[in-house]
Amino acid sequence: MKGWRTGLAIGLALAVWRSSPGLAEEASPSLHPATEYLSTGMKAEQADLARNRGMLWVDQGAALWRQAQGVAGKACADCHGEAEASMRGVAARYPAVDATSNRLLNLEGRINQCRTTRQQAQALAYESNELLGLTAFIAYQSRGLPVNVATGGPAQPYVEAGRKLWNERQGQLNLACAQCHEAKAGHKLRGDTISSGVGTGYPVYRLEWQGMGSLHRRLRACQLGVRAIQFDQGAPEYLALELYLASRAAGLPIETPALRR
Amino acid sequence: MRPARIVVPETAKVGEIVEIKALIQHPMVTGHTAAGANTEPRDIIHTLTVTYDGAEIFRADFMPGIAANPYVAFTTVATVTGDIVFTWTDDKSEVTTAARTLRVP
Amino acid sequence: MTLVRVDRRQALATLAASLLAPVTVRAAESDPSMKPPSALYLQARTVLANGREIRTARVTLDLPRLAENGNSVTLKIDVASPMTAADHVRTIHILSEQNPIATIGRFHLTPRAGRAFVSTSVRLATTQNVHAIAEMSDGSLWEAQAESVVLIAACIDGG
Amino acid sequence: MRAARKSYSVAVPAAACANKRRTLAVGVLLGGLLLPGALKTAAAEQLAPFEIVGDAIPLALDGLPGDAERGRVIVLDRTGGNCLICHKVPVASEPFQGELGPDLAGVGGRLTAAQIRQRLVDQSRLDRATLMPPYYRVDNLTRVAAPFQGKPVLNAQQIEDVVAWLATLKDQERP
Repeated sequence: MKGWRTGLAIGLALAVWRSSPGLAEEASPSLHPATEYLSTGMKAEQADLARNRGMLWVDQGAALWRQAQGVAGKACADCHGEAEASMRGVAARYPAVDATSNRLLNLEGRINQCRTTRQQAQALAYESNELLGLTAFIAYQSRGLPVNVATGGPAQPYVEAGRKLWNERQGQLNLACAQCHEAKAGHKLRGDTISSGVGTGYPVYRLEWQGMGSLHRRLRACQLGVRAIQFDQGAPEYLALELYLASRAAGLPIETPALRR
Repeated sequence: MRPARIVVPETAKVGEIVEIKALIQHPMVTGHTAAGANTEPRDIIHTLTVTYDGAEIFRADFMPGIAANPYVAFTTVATVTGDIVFTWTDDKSEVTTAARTLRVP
Repeated sequence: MTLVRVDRRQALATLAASLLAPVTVRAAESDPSMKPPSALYLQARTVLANGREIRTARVTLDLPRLAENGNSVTLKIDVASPMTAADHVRTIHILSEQNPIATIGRFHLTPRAGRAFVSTSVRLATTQNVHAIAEMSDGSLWEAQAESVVLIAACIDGG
Repeated sequence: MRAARKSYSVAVPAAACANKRRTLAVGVLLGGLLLPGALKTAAAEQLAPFEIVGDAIPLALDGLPGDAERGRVIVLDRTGGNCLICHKVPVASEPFQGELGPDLAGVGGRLTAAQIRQRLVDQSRLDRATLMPPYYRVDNLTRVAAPFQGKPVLNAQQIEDVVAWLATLKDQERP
């Protein structure tokens, strides 16, 4: 009996270790990337970049990175060079407070800020293939790197606002995010498994959507589920929540483009 | 032209069986819903043909039961250095082609 | 250090719970919700057979027992065939017992494939049997079927 | 069995207190109903008054008789009660039942209809931290989406139907 238990423990330890090679020691051990709640088939599909459909958007982003945009006629690559080098680790630090505007920006916001101020181009619409593509392409450069957002200084009030929203009951069903995604992560909602609320794979290819989508689109789906008023993509509430989610997920690896149910 | 992604080994020996995987961005609109009410007319990729060095090696007829952003994998025997060319055609007669070269030294 | 060990153990317990979960699913699988094959499926099968016998052998259909979302279920089909000019698989048909359209796709192979293999992702409207039927160069038909329990059906938008 | 009962009776005094306030509030709002031109969408006007005694609501909402067969449909329906997202019921034809709430097999043996009614109406009065949504409450909620504003998850008749079906689940055994 004891031998069996030890064997199981070793097997599970290997499973944990193998499935999350980027898991840093400081990561909260009760949090799991949603990938760990996927079937072996979906895990394999996420890992195999020849089958991971999110790569169709990453490719689009790569093409856009090199295309001249806007009145300035500049491509991202004209200032930032090869994304493989210049964008490595960037997504792991977002959302972040922008020093010049003192606003909290996520990756999508940062891309659009660059477009409007540097490229003098129109901001890309949330959930457009272009913005999803560029965001996924940039986040992909941090694949496997640990989430490492700044939570102190100017970021602190945003973290607090996000935490408040996370813990606030809302909607006709009167549920807070934390009630399910903290206390009940890993449990089943009918056939589905409740995740730890870790947004480390976004933008993700979600089977439910049959396409790519942003974290904010996913948050809207959550609010729909509890019958609450949905915020718009890019809303300050979601930005703060995104930062809080990232602060909880500190040390977990970026998985973009992840595959989700 | 839609975003497409073909994965083929860079090189192969003569006679080697190689696996080819491909993806294309397409919503594969079925034209029906669970309730049976038509919302959007059907728009799917209905045909995929693949040639290798000019000769057809694979063809697929897709129906609405093929998942969005269709994925397909199959094998071929490496013969000569040549292009593997994918051609997808949808209900709106939109054609996307993409190619990869298989080098057979 | 001790703290880290305790936390690891908790993480393992959580993971163990998630690993054990599929076992309960399997218990529900002797599936009372399985419906008989649709008339559409039976008709498509009859048209495909065109009077020929369909024998259960030579085909392997690898389909997940549990499909997390019916919008995309990846399957693999292998057929035992020498794939020579004289003896090869001409077409692999995928048929669904419960989808609104029984035929999911047809894949046409040539001896140049080397191996009778195809993989794709399909939509499944509900828990059901899927059939892979191989049509050989001599006109004979061979099949395999597999059941997939669909957690979330295709065509339902949960937002 | 005893343990289950005990966990349900934790916050009874507080619940009884809250009840008095509630009854008053409902009374005031019902008074509003009589005013000419009262808006149909006004929050609590759809709610029947009820009285909590201990951990139970002894009287049927609006005095309506429940229909167990209709209640069964509401429990199983994803767009109705959607109870199976969290609970198991002794219905073998329903795959993938939930596991967050108590198993409802035998609930009719463990609890009276009056106790079941209270747990459906607003379990948070007994257990502040509960995951169980309030199925018959429209006040003190945050950011309710427009289609659901001022409406309980289930109406009085539906609550009574569900109570009626759950009360029939006396057997702990699952089929």
